[in-house]
Amino acid sequence: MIPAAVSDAAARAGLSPRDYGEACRRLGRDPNPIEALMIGVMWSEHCGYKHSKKALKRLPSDSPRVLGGPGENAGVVAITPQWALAFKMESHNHPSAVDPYNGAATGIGGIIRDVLAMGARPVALLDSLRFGPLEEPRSRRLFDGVVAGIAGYGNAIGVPTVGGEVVAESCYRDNPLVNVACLGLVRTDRVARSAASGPGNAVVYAGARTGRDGIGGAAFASAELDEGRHSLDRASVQMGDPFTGKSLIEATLEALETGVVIALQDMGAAGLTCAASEMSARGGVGMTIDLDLIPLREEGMRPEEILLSESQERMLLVAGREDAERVAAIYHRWGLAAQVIGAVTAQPRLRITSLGREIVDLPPELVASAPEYDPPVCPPEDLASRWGMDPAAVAAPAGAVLLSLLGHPDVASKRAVFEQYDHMVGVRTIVPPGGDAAVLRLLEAAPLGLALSADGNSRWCRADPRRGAALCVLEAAANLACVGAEPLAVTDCLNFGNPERPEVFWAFREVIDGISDACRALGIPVIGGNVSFYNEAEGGGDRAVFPTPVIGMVGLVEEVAGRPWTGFRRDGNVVLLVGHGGTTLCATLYEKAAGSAPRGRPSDPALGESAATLSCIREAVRLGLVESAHDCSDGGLLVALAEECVLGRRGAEVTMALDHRTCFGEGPARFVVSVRPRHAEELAAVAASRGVPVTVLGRTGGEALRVSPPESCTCGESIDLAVESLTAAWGGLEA
Amino acid sequence: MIWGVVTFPGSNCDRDCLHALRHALGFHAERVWHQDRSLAGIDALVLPGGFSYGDYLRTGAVAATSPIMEAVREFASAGLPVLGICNGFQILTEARLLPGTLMRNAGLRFRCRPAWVRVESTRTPFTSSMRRGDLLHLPIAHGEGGYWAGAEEIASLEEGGRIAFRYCDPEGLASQESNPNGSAANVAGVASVEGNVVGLMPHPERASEALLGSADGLALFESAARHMALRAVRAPGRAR
Amino acid sequence: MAVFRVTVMLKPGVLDAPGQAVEQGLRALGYEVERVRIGKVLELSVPEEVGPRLDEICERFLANPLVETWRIEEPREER
Amino acid sequence: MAVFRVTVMLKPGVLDAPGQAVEQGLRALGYEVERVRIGKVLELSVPEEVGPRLDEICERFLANPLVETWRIEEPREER
Ligand SMILES: Nc1ncnc2c1ncn2[C@@H]1O[C@H](COP(=O)(O)OP(=O)(O)O)[C@@H](O)[C@H]1O
Ligand SMILES: [Mg+2]
Repeated sequence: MIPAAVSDAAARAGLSPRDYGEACRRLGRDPNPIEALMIGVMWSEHCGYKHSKKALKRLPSDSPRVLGGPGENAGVVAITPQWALAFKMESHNHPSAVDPYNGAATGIGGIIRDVLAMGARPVALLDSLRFGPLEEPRSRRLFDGVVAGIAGYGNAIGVPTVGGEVVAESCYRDNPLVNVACLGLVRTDRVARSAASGPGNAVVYAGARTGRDGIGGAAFASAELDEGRHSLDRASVQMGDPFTGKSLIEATLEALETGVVIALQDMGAAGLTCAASEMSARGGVGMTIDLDLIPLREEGMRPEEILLSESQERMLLVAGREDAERVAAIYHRWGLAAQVIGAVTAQPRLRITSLGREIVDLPPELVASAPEYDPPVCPPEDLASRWGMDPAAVAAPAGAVLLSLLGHPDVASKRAVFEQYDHMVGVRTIVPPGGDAAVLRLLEAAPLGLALSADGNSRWCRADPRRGAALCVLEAAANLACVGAEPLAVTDCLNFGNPERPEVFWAFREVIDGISDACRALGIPVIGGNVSFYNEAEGGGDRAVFPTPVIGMVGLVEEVAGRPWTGFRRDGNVVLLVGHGGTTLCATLYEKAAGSAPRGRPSDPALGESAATLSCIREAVRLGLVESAHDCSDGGLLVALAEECVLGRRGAEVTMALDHRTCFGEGPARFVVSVRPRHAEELAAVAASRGVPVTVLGRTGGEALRVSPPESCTCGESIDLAVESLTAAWGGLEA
Repeated sequence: MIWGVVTFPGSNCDRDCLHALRHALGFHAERVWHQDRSLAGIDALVLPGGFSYGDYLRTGAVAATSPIMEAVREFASAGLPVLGICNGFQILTEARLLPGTLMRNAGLRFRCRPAWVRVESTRTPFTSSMRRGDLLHLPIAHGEGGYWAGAEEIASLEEGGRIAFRYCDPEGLASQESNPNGSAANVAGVASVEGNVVGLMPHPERASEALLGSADGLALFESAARHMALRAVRAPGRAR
Repeated sequence: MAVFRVTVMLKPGVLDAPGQAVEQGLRALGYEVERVRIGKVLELSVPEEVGPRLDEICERFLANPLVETWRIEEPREER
Repeated sequence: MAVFRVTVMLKPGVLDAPGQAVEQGLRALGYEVERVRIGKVLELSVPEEVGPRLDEICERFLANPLVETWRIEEPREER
């Protein structure tokens, strides 16, 4: 029996009685109410990774290039001996569901500052978005609001949004997913850290002033502490200010340039509490902080409000006593607040004073390391029967199916979205959004470039989370291969339902294993990411989102000039299919478009063969053999062919079987490429040396996509569709 | 000659302009801070794009109150070239150094895409090396780029050769469809009475290398450089 | 038709970044100012009988109830 | 300190695209509406003596006289 007083105290702090007991045990006493709130917020799933921490350790995270992996604010990977990239993805699902504009905008702000915290200049963003069916007004409103929020913040702060995804699926109706990633660049000898060190050093607050932002959203439902006074005035959502965010980037990079900043971190979720405890814990030191020195936006803020405020655009820094003023002056010049608020101490205690009274005295380690759970796992009962199902069948001829898939929101042009994003600012964008991966040039290491892609496919993961997750990694790598990029690193966002349900946690573990399988096979480290649980509406069960891992991948392009692009480039080129065959109609877009839930299992990722195919494409691109390349993803081979026609504004004459599985089946690492006739043989040789099958499909040219079955086969009716009609079908999605 | 590029809080194309001027064109270019009060030593000035002061109140309105803008005013009245790009254009109209104003795009959405513009006047330093009717492929990226001026004002701008650029289609026709933002008379850029102050919504600095998809933007900066060189020859005493 | 005036302001505690920028501009121009808050005003010409539904309209569409408050003013006659 | 309220509206002849969008949105939601115009409202807490200069402030900064008109409302006492 838990005494009522204890469970009350636990509930006030948003902790389970068990966690509260754990906190008391570790502390050797009961925390006071403010301390309990701090622990409660830091031990929330969002900040504490209680359910996921152990499982995440299974992900492969090392590679000789990795300069900083999971655990830091963003992963860091060397590109050249002088330059490194920082890369991180994060979810902002719940805030975006509540307030799509502000939720998405602050998601962008937060991920930018995670990358900034590594000392990196943010140079690109990706946004991976999932909503319910877009014909439904509510989903539409969320979609419009989220895109506007990303545009509103990203455009103003001057970081280009160069890629992403938009997926519509009914499981996201009540739980839209907004995952955003940021890429930054930093000199290898200037990678910043978050570990505080050096007793006596100053703790510096910098950026926007602290207001009562987002406090209602944090773990404390403190009717008692709050006396109900502010609740009406107070916004429970955070509002971002990209203008301040931009100045914060410039000032922080300038401050880091002086070389006197010892450590820094964004004040994001759980605000000052999180930054101070994590920075101290990582450095094995303590801090004293005087709340009376915090720059405030509002009068009469209580200590716990200051400690837990999620006001945006703030950083916490550590610098030498005598350097602190210099650092502060840089922020002041940019019109930002900056103030020494405390000092680093050798003793690992976080001691916080307010009005001259000590109100908090906690070991940072305790606050920063939530308990780790080992939740039970159990595969869903119906798994075997689902796997035994045949795919849904559609009666229509292939041509009609093609047109309907091209118009499906998951496939249709995303121009209306990415034109709302400034994808060019920074003069780095060489391959803009609209094809497969985006390519940014490295001004600091010409002619090198970086390719970026964000990919998820929850239909596959719903059917078979392990295979599905591996296939998502392969898809990201395939998008990179289309521009000849060698993968350098993965960051991921794992979006799931309630982890306390054994099927959910089973799927979570399977997804981690699937990502690990594929990343090991391809030799790509997972350098960071984010977990979002509880994406399920009241009632749970089938109200949860499908298991949705989203893979952000960055790769190295050796020479940014002369990349192939997605569209057919000229008439008379040879069109080839490169890759191993294994496709299925199970759990495909074809099935989804037919209104069916995912049935059966997706294709085997065939990691060895897929890796060979990816390497073949990269090599062919590198050798300059390829004029256009596009991977077969949603909708399979025929959709890929049609997209190359649309984007290249020219037709093609193709011979292939026209049964639905050949046309629309999905499988790993398959590419439609077009090459000059004189290069066809060389490409075949590159493929042969890796044991990768190549099939000649036909030739580019004409004003229509004409597909006829080989003479030997009587499967399906020929297709003859004008590029104009394909374009009309594909151009549909208006944001 | 020395170019200056002004950084206001919230400017986000200042580095891109410096990059184009220094690396694509090989010019000497310096940063100018919004709180500076002098432009001594600068021969030609760029007000870059971005969201100065978050575009709050009206685009460019708060930046137009910056200390540097007094110096810009003097610089302009000395006949030296000033180019406002995107937010820089908005700042110049707010400072009333250029006529008209820029309104929300007619479609109410931010638009980032390549556009075609036609050179309408060669009276400005930034177009003096071009020919009327030349077409430039320049990207746009703005949410408030709809040029607005009263009908009489537009007519008088036209008369005075002060419409510098118009949006057009790839054939050079200033059609309704090629107008990306509802600008009056397809105006993409205008000039001051003397012609030395020019503002435009498209981004020449983003079209400064073939690798970026177009190098047409270079012509504006090269033209101004040539103009300054000629000016130095004609009036050596006034060269700076 | 009646013309209703709806004023939408940020809730008191909410960050008003535009207001801050205007304060800065005013000071740069040499005016003394303590604080500026910015909101929206909408003039709606609607049939008289829409009046009672305006609150619902604000809540659903014209304002963001999470961060904004609104005030509906008595209708004037259409000029 | 006194709180002045300044309302800034687009001049009648100037296209009010945001206003039109709101009209459309309202109709899509099934409300009858003839016309919507959107403007800004600024609440300025300034010393009493700034009052007489407010018109000049609007002209110089708070409004764009080319396309906007403004109205200054009587000060209220600072709460
Ligand atoms: N939300 C978005 N933001 C930016 N770009 C997007 C977004 N959604 C899709 N895109 C871009 O549109 C193109 C097509 O997207 P998608 O169909 O998901 O490609 P793929 O199947 O190759 O992964 C890509 O260039 C992608 O980056
Ligand atoms: Mg692709």
